Amino acid sequence: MTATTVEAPPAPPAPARSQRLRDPAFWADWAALVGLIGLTIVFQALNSTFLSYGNVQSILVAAAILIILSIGQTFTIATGGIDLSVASVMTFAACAFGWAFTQGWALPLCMVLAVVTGLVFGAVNGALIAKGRIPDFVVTLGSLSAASGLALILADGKPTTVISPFLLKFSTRGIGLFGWTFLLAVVIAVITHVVLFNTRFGTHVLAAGGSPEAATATGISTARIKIAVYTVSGVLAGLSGILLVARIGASSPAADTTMTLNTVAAVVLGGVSLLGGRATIVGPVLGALVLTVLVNGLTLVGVSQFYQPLAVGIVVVLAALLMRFQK
Amino acid sequence: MTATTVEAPPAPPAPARSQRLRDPAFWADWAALVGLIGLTIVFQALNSTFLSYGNVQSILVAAAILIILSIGQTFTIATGGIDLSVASVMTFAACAFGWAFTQGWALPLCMVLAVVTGLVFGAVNGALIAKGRIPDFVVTLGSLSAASGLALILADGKPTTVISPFLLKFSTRGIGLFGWTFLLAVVIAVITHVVLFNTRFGTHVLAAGGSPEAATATGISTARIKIAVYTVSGVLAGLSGILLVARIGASSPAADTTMTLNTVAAVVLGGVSLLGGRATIVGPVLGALVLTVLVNGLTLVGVSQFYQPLAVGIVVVLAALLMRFQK
Amino acid sequence: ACGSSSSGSGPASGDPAKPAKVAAVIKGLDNPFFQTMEDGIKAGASTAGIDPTIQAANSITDTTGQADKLTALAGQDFSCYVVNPITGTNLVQGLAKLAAAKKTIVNIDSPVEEEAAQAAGATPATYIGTDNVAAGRLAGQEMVKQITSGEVAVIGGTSGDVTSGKRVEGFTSGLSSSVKVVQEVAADWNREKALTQATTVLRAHPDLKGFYVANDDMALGVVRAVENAGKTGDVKVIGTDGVEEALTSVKDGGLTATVAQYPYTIGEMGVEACAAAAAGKTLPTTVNAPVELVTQDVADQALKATPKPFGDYEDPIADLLK
Amino acid sequence: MTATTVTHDLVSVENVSLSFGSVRALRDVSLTLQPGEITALVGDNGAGKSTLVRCLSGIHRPDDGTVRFDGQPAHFSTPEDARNAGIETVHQNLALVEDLTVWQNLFLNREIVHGFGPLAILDKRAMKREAQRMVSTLAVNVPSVTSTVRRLSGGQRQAVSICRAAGFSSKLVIMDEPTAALGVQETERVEKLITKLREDGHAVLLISHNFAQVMRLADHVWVMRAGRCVAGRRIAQTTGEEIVALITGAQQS
Amino acid sequence: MTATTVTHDLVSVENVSLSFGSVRALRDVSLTLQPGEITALVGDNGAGKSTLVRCLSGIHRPDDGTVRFDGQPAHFSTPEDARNAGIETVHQNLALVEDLTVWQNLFLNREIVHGFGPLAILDKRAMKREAQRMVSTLAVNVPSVTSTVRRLSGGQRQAVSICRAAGFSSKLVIMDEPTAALGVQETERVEKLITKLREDGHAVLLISHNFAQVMRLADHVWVMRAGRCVAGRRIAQTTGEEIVALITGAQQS
Ligand SMILES: Nc1ncnc2c1ncn2[C@@H]1O[C@H](COP(=O)(O)OP(=O)(O)OP(=O)(O)O)[C@@H](O)[C@H]1O
Ligand SMILES: Nc1ncnc2c1ncn2[C@@H]1O[C@H](COP(=O)(O)OP(=O)(O)OP(=O)(O)O)[C@@H](O)[C@H]1O
Ligand SMILES: [Mg+2]
Ligand SMILES: [Mg+2]
Repeated sequence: MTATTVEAPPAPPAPARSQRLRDPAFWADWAALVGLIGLTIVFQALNSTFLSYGNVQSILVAAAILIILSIGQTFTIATGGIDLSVASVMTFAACAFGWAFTQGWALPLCMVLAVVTGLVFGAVNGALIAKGRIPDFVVTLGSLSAASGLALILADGKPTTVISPFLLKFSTRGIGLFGWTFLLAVVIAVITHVVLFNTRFGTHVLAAGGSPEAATATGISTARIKIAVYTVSGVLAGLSGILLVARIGASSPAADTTMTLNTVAAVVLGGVSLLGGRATIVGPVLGALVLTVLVNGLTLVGVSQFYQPLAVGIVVVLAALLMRFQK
Repeated sequence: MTATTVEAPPAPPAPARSQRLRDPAFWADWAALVGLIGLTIVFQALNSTFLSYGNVQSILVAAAILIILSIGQTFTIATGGIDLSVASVMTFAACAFGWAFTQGWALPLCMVLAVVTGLVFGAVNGALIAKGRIPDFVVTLGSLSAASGLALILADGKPTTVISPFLLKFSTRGIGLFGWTFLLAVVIAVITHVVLFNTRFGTHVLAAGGSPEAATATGISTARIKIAVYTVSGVLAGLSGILLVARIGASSPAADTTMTLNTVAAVVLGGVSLLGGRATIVGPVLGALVLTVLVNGLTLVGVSQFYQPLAVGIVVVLAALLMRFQK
Repeated sequence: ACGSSSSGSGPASGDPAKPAKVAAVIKGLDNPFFQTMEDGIKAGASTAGIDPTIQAANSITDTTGQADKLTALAGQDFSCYVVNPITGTNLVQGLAKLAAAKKTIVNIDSPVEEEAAQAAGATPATYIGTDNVAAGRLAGQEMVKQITSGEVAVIGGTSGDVTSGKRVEGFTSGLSSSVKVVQEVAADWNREKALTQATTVLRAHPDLKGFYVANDDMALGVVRAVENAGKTGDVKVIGTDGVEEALTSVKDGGLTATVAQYPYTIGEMGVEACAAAAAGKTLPTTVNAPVELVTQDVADQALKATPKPFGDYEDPIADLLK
Repeated sequence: MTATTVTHDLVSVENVSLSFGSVRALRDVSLTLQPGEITALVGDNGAGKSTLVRCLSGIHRPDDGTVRFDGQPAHFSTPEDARNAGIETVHQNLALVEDLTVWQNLFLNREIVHGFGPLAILDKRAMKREAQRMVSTLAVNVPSVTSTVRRLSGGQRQAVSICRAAGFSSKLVIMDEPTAALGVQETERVEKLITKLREDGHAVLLISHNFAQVMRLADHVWVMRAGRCVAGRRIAQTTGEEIVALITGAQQS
Repeated sequence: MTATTVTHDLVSVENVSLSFGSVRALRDVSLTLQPGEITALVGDNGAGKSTLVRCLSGIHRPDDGTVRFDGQPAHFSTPEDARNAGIETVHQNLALVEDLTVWQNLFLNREIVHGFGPLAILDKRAMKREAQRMVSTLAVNVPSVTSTVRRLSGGQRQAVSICRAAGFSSKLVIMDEPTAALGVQETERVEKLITKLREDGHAVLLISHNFAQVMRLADHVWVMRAGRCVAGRRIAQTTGEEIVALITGAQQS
């Protein structure tokens, strides 16, 4: 019984290409990319050091943390959730690292502690959301607060200096243009891309986000998926905590609240719908780069600090306007 | 042709009561209320001044701004959107007020300017979302940044002192237990409640949030609704800007970013779904009170600064756990 | 519940035998500066035999939150309130309440704006603190001493923040005509942002000679940026606050200098002022808290003395209590 | 296949085309609807029936071609335009707001109010009463007009949709598979209702996969296949077999 | 009305009740399904048919009563349990994920993978090929298995749902109004498919408002009315009229 009756929709002439062009995800990626290219052209025109080797290198290194956090955020958003606690959990993980370091733990152990801290926080977030049936927004808002508090308590409100030659090298060296931290972010992006599009787990994440009822009806445990994505987000936040410590040579309990909003902005600029069910990894990575380039470029060009927020706002909206071309 | 065949669902014994008990919104309201009562009992037990006349009075006054902003937020969330710019728009409106005040404008004109500022910002938000078809989150994230920038530019980065006997009275006096600002918030709550549940506009807001396709199919212009709700949110932010100036005696361009998250938390704690389509006004008002009582109570009881964020986080999650009883 | 036990904002009030009940409302403890201040308040209180209630804003931009905390405490039975307002006016409501209840108000660190105080009908019994403008000026003068001429950049806190604004204002006023501020950026009091921004600024201005940074936490990030660019020593970094980590860095040759403002002493004096007022003493209207420039040669001394000043300073309030 | 006498047609669709990306959902569709008649539209799944309906009710705009309503070219850019012109539609995907109650859905964008302008207050009592009456005419067991649509079974929802379209005076009522989810009794009632609409002078456009029903009710039938309108027949002059043959393409035009 | 011989029944539902708030959707329902038979479940809108189906497929848990599957008491707490036990369901609301492609939906939670455990990588090629085959057996014009479900017409979606349930070996296939949205040809194909499922030894539970279809396909029919299972008949021993009478309540049990 072959498909003899496929008359209705006239066979699209060049399925592969034209189909990709009709795919919303493609256009959305393209939007972030266009934004990135547009900004690059503008900034390069205004200040020729923008595309200098050194500046590109620093942009990539500066973007690493945001990229990693945004990837974690992508997973939670793909299930229709949101993780408002990423930045605070990162801060807490960094403080845990700092605490262990001052206790004289070996460096690898400190790192493990940071990641485990993130993991535990993420898992608790996920469990409360899935088992407690509390909205994602509220749970992670709560843990935003709780993680900040724990960081303050653990660090006694003071930054802890962490001097380690290894970390210093890790945060300042790399291969050519690409710092180690940026390369780590790229590796994570590649792995998560494969997970999202080439494993059962990834498909189930998208299904649970697209239609929880349908996913449940086919036997997917949406609760387990929720726990898993928040754990992923937590682990990546823990990892970012290590990068943060490496970058500034200290762990500081003062959380950067705008970082969380930036991760969400990166994800959305990357064309991922906040309603869940559709996601890419490339998009959020590009989104994170757009935001980093923006700050770098505005400072490089010497835009006054009062005009910077205005410029950021306008660029974010303009970049998003490109997404209009999405279906 | 009367309903003779209504055999299937056995007539519920006491429709009015039992139906309300099955109504999720009822349970959600109840959750915020239970949270409020629970906190009150705990704090009163720990410190008997909690329920003193003076303290209740200050709680109510302190809650006014958050209540008003949360009401605006409720409208945007009811359409499935979110307004991340409320706090920044409030700040900008306050700066506009301060600027006009130093220019020697009459007080009523300054107030009008603040409200108009909020209105314009809200309308622009709404227009970009509806006409530009950009996700709510991105547009308002952009205008969060833009409004902060404009506030800095307008105020030249410095606070402007606004000392007016009228404003001082407005923010410190009232009728008995109820400060004028709280009474204003209550009046706004009553009006918006009527608008939401007793006008065509309110029904259309809920319809547009619940199912944009269905709303469109019946001829409701979802674009117009979007513009309207963001305008409402903007106007209320502008109004809050006046209250802010009255409260701190100055307009300061440094925005308080946590305020926005608090409005969303208040709305969600009030049992309003972030997916849109369902809303109450009472809920968010109670949610805002819960958050205000929490800060007041923790301060009063003398919980250490480092433990306060932790306590807030835990209480927010616990309060939300009550919402489990929602259907 | 409002205590009527003590009254009068002046020293003439109250029962001299009774120790003061002190409440302190300070700025956000997310910054070590204010933690040290809290320690100072506690230390001062324990010497005076007082058990103080200390509250702080959630962050250094939390103006309304701080106001709420003061109003919450204002209704309670304290005789003396130590306040460190985030802006000159944000505590006006609470102050009005305090004035109505005739409580003693001790203003530390950031001054309450005169107009606001008048509107609230409150007169702080004393103001103890250093002008942030003065602290900034010290940094500016030191910068001139270090580089004599050239380009410098300023890394401020959150845009629009009052403290940051004052320090930067002071810094600029302390510069000579041969030193030019080429760029001013905001790093939101965040070390990582300061690092990122400073890296970019160094790129934009390859000839940059120095950075002034509005607090030490950020300054340490800037030091890292300078290190990463391989310009340690060539680019001077001057911070403000004088926290321990910064003093260590000065000693090790990372940070060029920092302007130490001794929040510890300010806090200590604040409580002592309350005790003095309760004892019926007349407080001086203004007390200048010590400010010291810490450079490498005095870093050791400063580290040893921290959180107290290493040099001598006047303490008129301690004299009152003697 | 153009309209015979333009003056008489209630609706005439002329050479309408519409594509979604590379899917050409409608290709050069032309057909007419007579006033006071029940016209059926039949065709396989994916033939483009619902898409055509959405063009008539203002949800989609044709890429090409014109639609005339009552002799005038109709450019409905929004569903509201179509509704104001007198076209009510029961959509296949129901178009109900799940979180609103039955009565709110019935009166959506047709609310009864006290007072005028922005100060108009909803007359909930009247709407509930009226809704109760509308629902009871269909004999469907809708638990209560104050319950939310989310709680209703598939057939109950369908009934609410039909009530809404039939409950307001209009020149044309379009029903996209109105009885697909309905039980025997309910189907009978809906069929009666459709006949009654015709008696009252309304035109009805009925989409149905149920041939018995089409043969029973309709005056005229149009057949669509793969985005094209391939044939039109008076019911009196055709048979179920012929229509099936037209649908499957076994018989050409 | 309890099961006659427990050992032989594939499914036996015993005194199952379920309420949603004050709506008693199921009241003391008892019925049995025989292996290798097509059993029909009929009843008016809101009679509780879909609710009963959801109890069998693990979405709802009965408040009261027991369900036995293959002789064992079955406590399906999740749809996965039911699927693992061998029950596939075509839900009335379709249960498709709109943003996933047709092949992803067909293989949802049944993905074909290379490798084992957490390192397993999807075999997209195999799934697409297999999906193409599954879809073509139903002769529905699904544009392409790589298009997302969002783009499909009502009938096309229904076809995907049916493919999914029929495509995996199972003991019982439940179909909740599978042909409601389908055209003539497609309905015919689905009916053939149902008969074929029976031939292959699967049991089928069919919910339908189409009596002709029920009489044509089913071996046994159960009638529900207002949450109760009011009668059961062998098709051979009943008539369409009797069933209608049972549904409407004109005839008691
Ligand atoms: N929004 C859309 N985007 C892309 N393609 C669409 C869209 N809506 C419909 N189509 C395609 O257009 C064609 C016609 O769809 P339509 O819904 O009009 O069919 P139909 O005749 O109503 O079928 P059914 O009887 O199954 O309801 C289908 O091939 C469908 O895939
Ligand atoms: N989730 C729910 N919440 C509340 N009530 C519900 C829910 N699901 C179903 N009901 C109610 O249970 C009753 C039975 O619904 P069910 O969907 O089982 O009917 P059905 O027999 O499948 O009808 P149809 O033929 O119209 O699909 C209806 O009165 C319906 O309103
Ligand atoms: Mg259709
Ligand atoms: Mg059903």
